[in-house]
Amino acid sequence: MEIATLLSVGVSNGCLYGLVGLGLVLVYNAQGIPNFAHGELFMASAFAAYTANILFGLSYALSMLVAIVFAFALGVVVEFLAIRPIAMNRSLGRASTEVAIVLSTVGLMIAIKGLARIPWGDSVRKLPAAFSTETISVGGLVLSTQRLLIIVVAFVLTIAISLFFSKTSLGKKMRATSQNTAGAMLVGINTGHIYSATWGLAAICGGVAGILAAPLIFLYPDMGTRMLLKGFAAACLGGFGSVGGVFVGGLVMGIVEIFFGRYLATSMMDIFAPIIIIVVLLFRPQGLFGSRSAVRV
Amino acid sequence: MLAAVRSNILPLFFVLLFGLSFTTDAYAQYLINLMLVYVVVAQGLNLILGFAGMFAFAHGAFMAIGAYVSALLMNKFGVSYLVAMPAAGLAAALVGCSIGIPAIRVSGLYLAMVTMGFSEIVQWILRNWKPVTSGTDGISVASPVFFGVELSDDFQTFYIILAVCAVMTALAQFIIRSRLGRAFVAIRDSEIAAQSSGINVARTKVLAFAISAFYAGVGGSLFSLTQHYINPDNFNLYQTIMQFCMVIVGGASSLIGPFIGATILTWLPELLRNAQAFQEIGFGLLLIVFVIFVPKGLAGLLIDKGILPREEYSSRVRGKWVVRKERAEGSERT
Amino acid sequence: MMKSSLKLTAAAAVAAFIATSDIALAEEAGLTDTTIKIGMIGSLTGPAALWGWPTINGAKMVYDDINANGGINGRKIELVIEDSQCQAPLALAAAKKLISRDEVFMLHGGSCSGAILPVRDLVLKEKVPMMVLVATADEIVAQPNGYIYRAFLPGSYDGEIIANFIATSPQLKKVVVVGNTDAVANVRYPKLEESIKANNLEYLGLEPLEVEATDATAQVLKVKSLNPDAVVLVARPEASAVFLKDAAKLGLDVPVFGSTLVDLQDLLERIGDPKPMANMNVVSFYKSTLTEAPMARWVDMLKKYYPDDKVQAAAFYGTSGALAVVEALKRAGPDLSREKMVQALSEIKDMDGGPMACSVTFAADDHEGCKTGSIWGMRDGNITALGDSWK
Amino acid sequence: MLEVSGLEAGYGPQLVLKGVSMQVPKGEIVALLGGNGAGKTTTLSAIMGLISARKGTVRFAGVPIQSKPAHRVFGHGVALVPQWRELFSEMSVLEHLDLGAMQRCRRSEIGQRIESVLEYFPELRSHLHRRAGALSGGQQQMVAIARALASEPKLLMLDEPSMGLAPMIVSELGRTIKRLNETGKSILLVEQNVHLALSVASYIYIIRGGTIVKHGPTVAFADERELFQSYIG
Amino acid sequence: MTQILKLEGLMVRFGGLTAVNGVSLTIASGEIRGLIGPNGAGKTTLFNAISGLAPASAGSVHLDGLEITSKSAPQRAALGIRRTFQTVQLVQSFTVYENLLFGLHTRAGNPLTRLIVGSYATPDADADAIIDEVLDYLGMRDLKHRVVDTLTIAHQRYVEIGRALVARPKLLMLDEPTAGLSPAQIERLDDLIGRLSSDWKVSILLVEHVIPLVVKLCSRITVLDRGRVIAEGTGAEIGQDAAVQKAYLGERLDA
Repeated sequence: MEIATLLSVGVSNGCLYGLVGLGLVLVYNAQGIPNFAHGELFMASAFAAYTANILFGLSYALSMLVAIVFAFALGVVVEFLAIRPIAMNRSLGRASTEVAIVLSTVGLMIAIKGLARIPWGDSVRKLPAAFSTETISVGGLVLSTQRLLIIVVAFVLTIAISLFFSKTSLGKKMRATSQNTAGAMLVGINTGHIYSATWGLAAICGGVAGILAAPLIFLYPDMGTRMLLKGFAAACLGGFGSVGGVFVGGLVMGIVEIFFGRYLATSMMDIFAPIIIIVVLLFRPQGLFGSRSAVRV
Repeated sequence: MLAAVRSNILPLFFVLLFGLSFTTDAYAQYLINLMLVYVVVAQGLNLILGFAGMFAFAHGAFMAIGAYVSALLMNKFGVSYLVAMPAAGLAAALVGCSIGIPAIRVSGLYLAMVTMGFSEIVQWILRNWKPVTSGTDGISVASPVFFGVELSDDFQTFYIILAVCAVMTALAQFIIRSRLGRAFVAIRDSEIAAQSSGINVARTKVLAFAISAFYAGVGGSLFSLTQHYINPDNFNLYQTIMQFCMVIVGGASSLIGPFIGATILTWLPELLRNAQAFQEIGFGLLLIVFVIFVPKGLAGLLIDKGILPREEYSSRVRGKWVVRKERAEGSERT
Repeated sequence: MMKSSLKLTAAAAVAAFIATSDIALAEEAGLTDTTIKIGMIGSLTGPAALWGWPTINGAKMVYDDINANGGINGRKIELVIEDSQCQAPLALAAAKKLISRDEVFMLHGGSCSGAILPVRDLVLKEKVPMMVLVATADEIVAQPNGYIYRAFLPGSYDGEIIANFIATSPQLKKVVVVGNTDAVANVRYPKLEESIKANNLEYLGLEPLEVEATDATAQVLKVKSLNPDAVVLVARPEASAVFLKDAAKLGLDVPVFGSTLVDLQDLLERIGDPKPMANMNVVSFYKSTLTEAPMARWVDMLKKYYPDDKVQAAAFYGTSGALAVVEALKRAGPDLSREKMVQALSEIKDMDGGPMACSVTFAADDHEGCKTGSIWGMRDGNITALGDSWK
Repeated sequence: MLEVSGLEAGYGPQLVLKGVSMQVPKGEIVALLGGNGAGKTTTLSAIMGLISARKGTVRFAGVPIQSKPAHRVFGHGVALVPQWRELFSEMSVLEHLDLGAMQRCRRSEIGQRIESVLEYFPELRSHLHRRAGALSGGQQQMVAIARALASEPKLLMLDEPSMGLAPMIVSELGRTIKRLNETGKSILLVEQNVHLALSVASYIYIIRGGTIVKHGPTVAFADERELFQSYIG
Repeated sequence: MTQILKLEGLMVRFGGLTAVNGVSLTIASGEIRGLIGPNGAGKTTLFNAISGLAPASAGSVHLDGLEITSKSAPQRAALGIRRTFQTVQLVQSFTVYENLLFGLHTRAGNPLTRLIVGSYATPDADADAIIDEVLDYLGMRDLKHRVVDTLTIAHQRYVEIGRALVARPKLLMLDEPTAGLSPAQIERLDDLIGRLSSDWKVSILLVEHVIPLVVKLCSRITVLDRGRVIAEGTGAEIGQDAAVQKAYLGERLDA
């Protein structure tokens, strides 16, 4: 029973990590950079949901929708204002362009956080859960409805994104662009638009995680930093590769972390993500499942 | 006269600061000290980021190692500050090596993530290894004693900090003008050309890590002098980001850059004490605006405009004014 | 465009240098015939801003009230408020600015222990009287110390009070501690562990809980497996709520004792469900809950001067300090000096702590003015006073 | 169809094309020949908009396209099969065709387009669902050409399509190029296999050092020996 | 005549691709050897294999009688193999002088400091004399303190050659030195390369696509196609060689 409980919580945490990691991977595959502002997209979306739900009194579902649209828009705007001007600057070499973009995401990370503090910095806020019954009991196993929602939404979203990449034309264009930018231009793809769309979609992944997590945790401007690390760890485990790989990476991360905490030392839970990042990147950069050749080291 | 000022701007800056120390109050003196400490750390970051082109995201952690090692040596073993400070630098350099050796296997942006993970682990150790670091309670740092005189206030520590900053600046200049400094730039601009000219890339990268960490370690030790008390929060991600801002705003791959960056980023928040709410946003936007519009930083801008002389990368050329605006005249000659 | 902004920056830098080079020395700093200048330091922005303005205003309202009623011995209190962002370098800069630039008479500040600790040395060296605002680390006020005072419950006493209280229930033998491992929580552990052992209770260890924890399943299950009789929860409100919810869900059914980091009323609002709170008890600074009569005066005062501020637990943490400052200023008389102020502070005995449960008593060699707290518990869904102090 | 005049382009400080002028008439196959580093690939890149022209004009069907980015040039009906193929290694053959078609036709027509392209490359039919990265060199070249064809371009530019292919496949390639031309497509062929170029093209341009040094109808280049000399010399 | 460079059965594979497939080649001291071949023949990979940037999968490399197959690129550079690159690889923000100092990186200094920090700590003493000599030779003395990115491509190529020359290499490898130059510039460079080997007592391996230049400069030419040596001989011999013609013009088609 205890193991089942741990598993259910680990899986739902892992789903959140996977979603955050997925957003990181999308941007990484498109532009070759880790997005340090990703945690802030997570935070901003949670606050967008809060605003819609509490301040404008919209229903949870509707607030979620508003927040997703907001996340997408934020991703696109951020790409347009802070990333594209650098990516388009041909006078820098490839390496310095990447460094400049990373620094720009670092700048975004603190700027967005600072921006969020103006309306939200004075106290900790809470978003009510999607369902009024907080827990249900299945054969003695007590499950939180919000956690079930997280698992369901994360699974659905991961599958939807996989389908999006394999079935829709925009998805195919995004894959094409991340695999071969020159090739993408040669089939008439406007790669600039694709980068915008990638950032938008990445923001949605982070945003959905933020919205789902919001009722479980409390909302405050610094809530994104911790998620960023966990998302990085999930992405590393997944090898910065496929959508499914990252999702599984997140699950592994969530499950191992909680069992580690329960049976070894709870104090290790804080440090688990950075250890995973270091160990995986140094000793198995292709992740748990990837093949060596697919790695962009 | 003006040319002499321009080409000796750093020595003049030190002289100016020295002079100011006779007229300032404790508040200004403290900020000058802090600024000089940040100059040392930013120089270290600049060596690895600006000159060697490696994205190390761990200078807060290296500072922490320096600060704690020197504080513990002084508090627990009664070691003189004169010994503790270089020891702090060496300890940081050693850790820098040990993270640098495996980390050179991953390039560019993976390195950023590995080093960021490393900083988190250092933070965790500082918080949890209580018998040694006292955890979040922090440790207070004794004032250094030289020949029986305790240097406790900012006016007294200023002389140590100024001297160390000057020495470290001279050392940075020496490095930049030596084969090692040129090797840094070579691996930044073209690894294959570097290798083909006989430069051992792996060893150069590890050295860059070690030297950079050494600067951060010494900086951390000096930092503990300005604070008299250190705790893990002093060396968190925010500290690392501050250092990045200083290097980028001041000018990466320029010796003067860290001075400009540290000056601005130490004084600006103080001047804007009344507009506190916007400080974080300000830092963030400053970083973005600089990477987009002034990628070479203020020092790069001043050099490109011919206001400051180009910095030399060799010790044999003295007083040669190589101004970048020469591009205009007859570069198409063949 | 670029050029002009460059010039502007250069000008600003030069201005900063020039501005810093003026020097002046007054007879007794910060005093005129009609004003007393007091410097306040708090974390007004940044991650710890939650503890910034609310606590500052809780102290400030006392000064406002005094000024509105004619001041002290003909002098009105003038405040200079500086931000520390909960960062040591900035707190130190703020203190130096207040002392050497603004030349304040005394300081009333500190909302983060880590940030304000470096200020201690400075204050003692400059011989500036200082009242601690809300920082709880024992070291700030520890002896030897001629100038720094605190008029509310210091962090370490929390633990002692909780341990003593647990010991009054003979059926509670084994105690486990769950808590954050940040600075605010850490200052409470050593004394807590010591007191648990001193009361012949069995100490089962500390289970860390992340400040930003999204769930506490691992901790709750671990605690359950240790089979304790009581849990001491030293965590911030967010993490405390997470733990309590998971504890209720996973059937951890033992009394939980919270520290002054949380407030029962506030927790109840956060969790929104009395069930997980059923076993919860909390040490509090205050005489009563915010809605009861003993606090009414202070709640009204806050509403009068800061109508926009939320009436929350943190709002009155700084109040008793301000009351002690005012009392000492009165006693020190019109011929005021820093030494007289310190003298007057040391002579305060059994002063009403205002909103605080304790009465404030200082001595020349003991600057912790407040040593008692109250314990509150949920009884039948209501917040109930369980007693004053188990010191 | 395509008129290039006085085109100058290069990379960074290097000027590679120093004034290239050439034309591809509608429905013709024109070959651009030259030694290594003569500027053939750069010419195609500049026409396609992958690198920006510094001077000169490129007109396609009368419309100036020299300052347009690649995806806009593609929209006008110009497709380039690059030397290094630039396939999406993790995507299937079908997806390549899909991507090639989708920017220039309605959704409902894609299937039909793919079908018509596959008529030229029946071999690809059995590999439609394989990853492009797993195909042989010849098959990859087919995918690259088929991807370009799926957009039904008015002008098809081929950059050394025979490179790395076995002789038999090169002959096959020649036949395919001819068949494409018979359907009315204009083709600009950059080739190092001079025999292939001679066998299909109606007009030849020879480029050396970034300028066109010789051009004329294919018959004028009948003597291979002489061609070789002018080519490498 | 001694052999400066000897390759035996050299192979370089990347994954499944064999870029250099069993190349054997000897270059005599003082010789200027031409290396030509169509695109993708493996010329640059062969250069990388000789200079140590691409590890050999099989075969051996000897420099001046010493086996260097397993030595790293910096070690080979120290032993006297220097090269230039197809796209100029200079530090663009450095002056000509500073770029030339790279060439002296491996120069022996104090053995003790060498032991501790490798060659880094060796002072640049008497570097000026060597650099001035090279710059005078290249006719670039007046550009000594110019920043490289203000120079023409032609001058940048001279700087690359100068960077190699200051080390007084045994073997100098030039990778398409005329790429992107005007005919007048090519002529001047051509003249320089012709003098280099005797003036600096260095053997030269020259990859070029301007074939007449190769024919003019090199007594012997090696032709590479698909990673193999398909012909070796004088310019005239190469010009008559059917295999070479086939490599350049392609297979005759059967259709």
